[in-house]
Amino acid sequence: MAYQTRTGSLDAYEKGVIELDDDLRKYAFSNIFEVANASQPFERVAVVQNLEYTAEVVRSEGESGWYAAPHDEFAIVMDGEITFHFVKLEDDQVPSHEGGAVRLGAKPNGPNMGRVTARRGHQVLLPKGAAYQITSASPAVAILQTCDGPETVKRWSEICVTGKEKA
Amino acid sequence: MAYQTRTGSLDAYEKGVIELDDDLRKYAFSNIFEVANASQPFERVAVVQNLEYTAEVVRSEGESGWYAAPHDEFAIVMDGEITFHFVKLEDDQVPSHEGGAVRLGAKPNGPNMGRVTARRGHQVLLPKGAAYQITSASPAVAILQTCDGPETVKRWSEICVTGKEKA
Amino acid sequence: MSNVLEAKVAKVGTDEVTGYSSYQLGSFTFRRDEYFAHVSWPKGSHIMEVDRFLRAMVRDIGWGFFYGWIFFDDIFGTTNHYGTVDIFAGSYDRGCKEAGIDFLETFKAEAVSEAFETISRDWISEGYDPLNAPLETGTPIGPKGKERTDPLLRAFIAAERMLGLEGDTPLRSEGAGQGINRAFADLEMSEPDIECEPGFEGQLHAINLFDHIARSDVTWNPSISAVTRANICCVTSEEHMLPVIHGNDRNEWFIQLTDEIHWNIADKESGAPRGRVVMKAGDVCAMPADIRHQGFSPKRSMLMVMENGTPDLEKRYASGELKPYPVDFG
Amino acid sequence: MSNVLEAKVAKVGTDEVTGYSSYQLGSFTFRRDEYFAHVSWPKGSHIMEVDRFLRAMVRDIGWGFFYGWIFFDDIFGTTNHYGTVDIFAGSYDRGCKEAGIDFLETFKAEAVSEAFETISRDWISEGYDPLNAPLETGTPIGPKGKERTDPLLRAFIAAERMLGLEGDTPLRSEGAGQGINRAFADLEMSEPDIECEPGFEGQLHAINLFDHIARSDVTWNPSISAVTRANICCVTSEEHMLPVIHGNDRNEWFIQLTDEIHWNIADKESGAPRGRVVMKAGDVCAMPADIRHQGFSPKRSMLMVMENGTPDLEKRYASGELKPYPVDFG
Ligand SMILES: [Fe+3]
Ligand SMILES: [Fe+3]
Repeated sequence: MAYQTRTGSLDAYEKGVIELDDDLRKYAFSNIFEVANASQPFERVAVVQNLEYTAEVVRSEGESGWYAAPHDEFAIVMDGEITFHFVKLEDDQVPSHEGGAVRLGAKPNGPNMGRVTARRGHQVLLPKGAAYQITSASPAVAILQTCDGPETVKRWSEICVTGKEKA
Repeated sequence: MAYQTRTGSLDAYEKGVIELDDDLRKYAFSNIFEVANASQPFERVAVVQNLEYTAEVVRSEGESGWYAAPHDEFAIVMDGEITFHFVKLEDDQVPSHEGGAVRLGAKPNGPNMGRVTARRGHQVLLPKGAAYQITSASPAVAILQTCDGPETVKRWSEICVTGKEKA
Repeated sequence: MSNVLEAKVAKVGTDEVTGYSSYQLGSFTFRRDEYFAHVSWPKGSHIMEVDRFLRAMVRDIGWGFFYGWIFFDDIFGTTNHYGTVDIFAGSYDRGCKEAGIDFLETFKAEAVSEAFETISRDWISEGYDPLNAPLETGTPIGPKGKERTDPLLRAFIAAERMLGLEGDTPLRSEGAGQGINRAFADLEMSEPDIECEPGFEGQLHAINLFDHIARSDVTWNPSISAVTRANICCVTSEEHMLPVIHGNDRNEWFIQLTDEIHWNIADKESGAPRGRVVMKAGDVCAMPADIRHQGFSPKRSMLMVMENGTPDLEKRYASGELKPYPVDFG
Repeated sequence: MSNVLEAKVAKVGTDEVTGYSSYQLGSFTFRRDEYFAHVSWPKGSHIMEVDRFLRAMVRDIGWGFFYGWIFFDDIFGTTNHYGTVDIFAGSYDRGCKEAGIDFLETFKAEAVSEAFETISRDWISEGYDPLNAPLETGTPIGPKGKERTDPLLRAFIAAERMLGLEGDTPLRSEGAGQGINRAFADLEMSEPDIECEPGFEGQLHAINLFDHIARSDVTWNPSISAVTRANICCVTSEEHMLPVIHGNDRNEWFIQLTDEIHWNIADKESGAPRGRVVMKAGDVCAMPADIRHQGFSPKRSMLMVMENGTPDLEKRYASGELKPYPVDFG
C-alpha cells in the first residue's frame, strides 16, 4: 500500500476539529500555518505556553534582526527553506534576562560562526552564547522551542478556536 | 496445545461465582449437579422458568413412573447413562392439560415404541403422543426442556444463590 | 418511537489509498481505514477497532437484530422493534446523554440489514471471518484485499422441531467437512443407542448434541436445537468475547454445558456496572430484562441459551406488565 | 495518599495448559489465559484483552509511570506520585465507585516496575512486540511460546540537550538498521546544510528530525528530542491507538507534525466524555490537567509532545495554585 503522508504548508493546510462540551479556550487549539499566514515577518507568536516555556511560530520572509537568549533555543522548519546565521557572543554579551529571545539593536560584533540552511523537518540548535539571524528568500515557517520572553507575541484570542468565532 | 474440556458430574462439579450489586434472586443462579444431588430420584426441579416454559433437572436413579405431555419435550443427559422407554398413546390418551409432563398412574397399555439409551451430551426427543419412562442403573442427571406442569417442582429459595446463604 | 426514515444505504465514496468505501444511512455515516471504523452523526462521531465493529455487525445482521439492544460497544448499536430498528449512538450512555451528543434514528429493518450487509461485504476481505474465533481466523486490519466470494453471513440455523429429524436441520458431521474443534478434541464422544420397535421408525430420535456443538466453526452465533412451542432453545460454541453487549427486552436464560464463561453485567439504561457472573459447567443463570451483559470465554465452551419467542412479549415487559426478572421466590 | 505497602511481586502459580504464570502484588492478582488478562482485587475483578493490557503495561513501565494517571482502560491503571505509585481499579469510574467495587493500593515505584516487568516478561512470547504497531507485529493470543531474549522494554530515549550532538543520544540511521517506516516512505528527506567557520566546529548543529522520527520502529513511545531547562520536548511516531488513556497531573501540549490523530477527551475524575479533537498537520492543542485523553492515529503520524518537567509541579496543580489549563486569554 502506498501511504500518503500529509504535511501542511503556508499555501495548503487543513485545520482539524475541536468538538467539546467544555470551554474551548482551555485547549488553545490553533494551527501554525494559519498563524504564520496572519503574522508579520519574524513576529514570534506563542502557540504553546507551559508556564515559562513556549513554542513560538515564526513566518520567515526576508531578513530578520539579530536575536539571542540566555538558554538554548531550537527551531523546527515546517515549510520552505530558512538560513540561520550565527555570531559568537562574548560572555558579557550573552543576555542575562530571565528567559526567551531578546532582539539585539544590530548585528553584534563578534566572529561569524557560520550558517545552517534548513528545510521541512529539520531541527536547528540556536545555542546559548550565540546570536542568530533568520533569513528566507521566500516565505517559510518555523516553530521555535524557547521561553516566554520580551519578543513573545501573544494573541491567543485571535489564533485559537474559542467557539465564539462567527459561523 | 492440549485443551482440557471441563464438564460437571454428580460427583465433581465446580460452581461459579455471582458478585452483583443487585438482588441476586433476579438471576436465579443454580447448578444442575448441585440440584440433582439434593433431589429425590425423578423429581423434576425447575432451574429455568420463562413464563410457561421451563427447564427441569432430573436425577435418574432406578426406574421412574410413566410420563406424558401435550407437547414435545427434550432431555439432555449431563451425567451418567439413562434409558428412556416409550409407549405409543392413543389420541384420546394424550394428555390435554395446558402444558408440562403429567405422571400417569401406571404404564399405559399401548404398543412399545422402543427405547433410547443416552449418555453425556446426548439429546433425546420425548415426543408428543408417547409416554415415557426414565431408568438408570446408577445415578444420572438430565435436563428436561418442557413446560411448567403438574410435576414441576419449585424450590427456588433452596437451589438458588440469594446472597442470604450462611457464609 | 421516532419517525421511521425511508432511508436506504448510499455509497459516499471510496478511499484511494485503502480501497474501502464509505456509506451513509439516514444521518449516520460509516467509514473505515486500516485500523478503525468511524461512525459519525450530526452531533458527534465514534471510533471503534474495526475487528470489534465487524464482529458485532455480522452477528447483528445474522441474528436479525436479535432481541432488544445490541451494543457494538458502550456507545453504538441497534434496538430491534421487530419490523423497524433503531440505530443509536450514545443514547444509552450516561456520559453521552449528559454531554448532549446522543443520537438515534429509526429505520425499516430491511434497510438496516441491507446497509450492514453492504458495509460488511465491502470492509471484509479474504482470510478474515468475523464469525470465527480470533485464534482461528486472520485479521481485518490493513488495506482492502481480495473480496470474499463465500457467504459472509451464516445466520441462525433454525431447527423446526429438533436437530437431525428427517426434514429438519441436519446435524454437523465429519462427512460434511465439519471437524471437531481443537478445543473439544479431548471430549469422549459416543452415539445414543436407539432401539426402535417395528412400525415406529422415525418416531424415536436422539442425537449427540455435544458433538454437534463441538463441530461448529463459528462462535457466539447460537442456533436453534429444539423447540417447545414458543420456547426457543439454542446452542452455541463460545470462544474469546461476545462481540456485542446484549441488552434484552425480555428475560433469557443460560445453561453452561461445558467449561466457563465470565459475564459482565451492567445497567441496561446507563451502562453502569453491576458486577459479574462466572458460570461453570452445570451452572444455570437468568439474564434479567433490565441489564446488559457481555460474555468472555477464555477456552471455547458450550452454552445453551433459552429465549421466549412469544410474539409481542417485549411490549409486556416494556409496559411493566411483566417484571424484568423471571422467578417469583414466593 | 494511603499507606505505602512494602509488597513485592510474588508468583502464584503456573497454568499447565497455557504455560502462563499468575502473580500477586499487594491485594491485586494478575492472571492471563489465551485471550485475556484478568486482574482481581478483594472487591472485584476485571477482564481485558491481553493485547491491550500488554501494550499498556510495557509503556507504563517504559515511561516510568509518566505524568499522572495511566489508564489501561476505563477501569484499571496507575497513578504516579514520583517515588510511589498507586495501582487502582475502578477508582476513577463513576459506575464502579457507585457500585462500591473500586480499589486502590499504593506501592513503591520500584515494586510496581518490578512486578510489571516480571508479568510482561512471562506473558510476552517471541513474535509479538507490544511496542510495535499491530500491522507490524504478531499477536499475543494463544499459549505461551518461546521466550523473547531481546530487550522487552525500550524506554524513553532521552536526549540531554539535543539529539545527535556529540556525546548525546544519536540519531536513528539506516546504518544502524533503522529503516524508514513504510508509512513515511513517500516523504522527501534531505539533510540540513551546515557551513561552520573554522574554530566553531561542533557548536553549530542541525538534524533532520522527521527522518529520525520516520525511522522509529516503536509507536506511542515518545522520546526526548531537545531540552530547554525543564521543558521536555518529545517526538513520537503514532499508529493505531494510544494503548492507554492518559490523565495528566499538569498541562501538556501536542503539535501535530504530520497526518492526523483523533483524540477522545473525557473528564479525568469520572471518565464522562467531553468530546473529541481531531488534529491535522500543523495543529497545536493543549491537553488540560483536568481531562483524560486517548489518541487514534489511522495512518502512522508524527507528533511532538511538550511536557513541563519542573519538579513538584503536580502538587501546584493538585493544590489549585495553578489552573488546570495553560493559557490566560486576558
Ligand atoms: Fe443475551
Ligand atoms: Fe498525554
